[in-house]
Amino acid sequence: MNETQTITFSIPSRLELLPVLDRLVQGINAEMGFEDEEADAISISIIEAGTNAIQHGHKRDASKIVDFRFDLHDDRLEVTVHDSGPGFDIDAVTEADPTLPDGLLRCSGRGIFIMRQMMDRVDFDFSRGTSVRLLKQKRTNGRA
Amino acid sequence: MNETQTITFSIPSRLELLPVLDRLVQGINAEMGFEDEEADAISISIIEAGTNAIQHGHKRDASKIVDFRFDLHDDRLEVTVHDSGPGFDIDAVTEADPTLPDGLLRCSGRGIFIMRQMMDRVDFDFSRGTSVRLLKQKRTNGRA
Amino acid sequence: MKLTHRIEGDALILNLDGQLTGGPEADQLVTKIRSAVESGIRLVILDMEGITWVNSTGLGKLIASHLSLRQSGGALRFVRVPRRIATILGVTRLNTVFEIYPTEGDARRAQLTGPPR
Amino acid sequence: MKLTHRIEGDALILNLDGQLTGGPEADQLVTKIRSAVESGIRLVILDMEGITWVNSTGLGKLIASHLSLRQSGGALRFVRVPRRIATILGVTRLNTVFEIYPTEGDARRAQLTGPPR
Ligand SMILES: Nc1ncnc2c1ncn2[C@@H]1O[C@H](COP(=O)(O)OP(=O)(O)O)[C@@H](O)[C@H]1O
Ligand SMILES: Nc1ncnc2c1ncn2[C@@H]1O[C@H](COP(=O)(O)OP(=O)(O)O)[C@@H](O)[C@H]1O
Repeated sequence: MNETQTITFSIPSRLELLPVLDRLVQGINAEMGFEDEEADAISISIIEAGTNAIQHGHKRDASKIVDFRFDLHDDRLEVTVHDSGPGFDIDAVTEADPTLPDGLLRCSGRGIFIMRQMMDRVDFDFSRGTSVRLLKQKRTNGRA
Repeated sequence: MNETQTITFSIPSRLELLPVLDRLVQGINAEMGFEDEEADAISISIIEAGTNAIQHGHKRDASKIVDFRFDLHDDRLEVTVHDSGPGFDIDAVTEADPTLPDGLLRCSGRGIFIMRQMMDRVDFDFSRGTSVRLLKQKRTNGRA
Repeated sequence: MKLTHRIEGDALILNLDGQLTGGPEADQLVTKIRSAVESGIRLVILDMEGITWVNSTGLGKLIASHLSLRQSGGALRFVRVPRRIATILGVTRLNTVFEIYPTEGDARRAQLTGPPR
Repeated sequence: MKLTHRIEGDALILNLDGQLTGGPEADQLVTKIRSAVESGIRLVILDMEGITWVNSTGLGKLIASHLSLRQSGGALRFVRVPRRIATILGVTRLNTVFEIYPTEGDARRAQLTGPPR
């Protein structure tokens, strides 16, 4: 492929639909040539973002729709996950490192940390609901 | 699930993206509880409809988008595949049965036949581009 | 689709992997079979195990390949056909014209006398 | 997620299948473990082979289960952890607190003296 291809996907806010998202992402990973750990990292991160949109953004209200946008570039995958919820204070979340001894066994607060560990870039935009933008670069040996 | 859930999906008109659609449909089949031959029938038919939208509807012009809409009902799956192409004469297509001896080895003209064989219902709507609506009922032993 | 091939005796064996659609890779299959026919090959065996799906355009390519071998007195034989592909061959009744065998050995042993009973 | 269980000697063995998310099935896991603890069970083995993925909410449920066993002097042990789950346990460093063994046999043989070295 020589130009960006955009795939869009939307689901009602139900955690039970996350496995459908997972399958879709597997297909996109295969099409992009992402494999093994990289493919896992992408799947896991997108599912975390989808979980947050459903759980925190929409409080599991199935009448609200979560939108996914996948931009397949030659050298990278960009994914935007959008919910229409109230947003939140990202700086407060960022301060709490769940791998420090006193955070390690907390039962929540790990999703955004996981995304940041696994993706090359994670940005938030609260201008119109919450949008999380995830970016994964292809390793250069993938293409000449 | 107790009410209809609608999932939407859109791709640029590239045959290379059909495997991504295939994975998505696998996920939807799993969520709906469609298995084995039934799941195959649904996947095959949706891919045929997607192929036609890309090849005939959009002449593989990647700037044109094919839209898929999946309505997951308790008792059935309804799928609509939409392209913005010029439409075609469905009655002319319907006349040619590709399983009759002189049609059996024609190299084309099998897609719509396959959909009709494999789904419970196939409707066309040419009011705004081409929309193909595919319906598959769940067997009643699937749910009480 | 990925296509690997080997020649064994008088047969060309093609291993297919992935999707058989109407894309350029499917044309590659038709071309490969045509040039094998030109170089005197009469038996082509398609190992379908790695094929995840075929659409109707891909079926058209298989028909074209089948016909080009038939016209030269040869045969195209399918082996290790996955369930999903078998389903589509059944619905289109192409299973009544294509020669389908369980294994490569079966396909090689059968005479070049037309489809199996 | 599907959950099947069996009791063997002093251990409860749970087989998980599917996705471990924050849904009601995950709560079912926590409840099952709590009631096992109340009935005197000290060792719970989670066979993860059939788990296709876990999200962070599911991790929270695993942590809750781990803590409830710890508080009663018992242990939650993970066996046959798929690559994708191992990756997420590594990134979150939960692999430094969870007790992870290759097989059920290994998990049963280990003493109830805390995590493996
Ligand atoms: N899409 C969202 N909408 C509203 N709040 C969110 C969203 N995503 C995350 N948050 C807030 O950020 C916090 C941290 O999120 P996260 O790191 O994913 O952990 P967890 O989901 O386990 O709490 C959440 O508890 C929630 O308050
Ligand atoms: N979405 C579409 N837009 C325009 N024409 C279409 C579309 N779908 C089908 N057709 C027309 O109907 C014919 C038969 O389609 P089909 O049965 O799928 O077989 P094939 O695609 O192999 O020709 C096509 O050749 C084409 O002319």
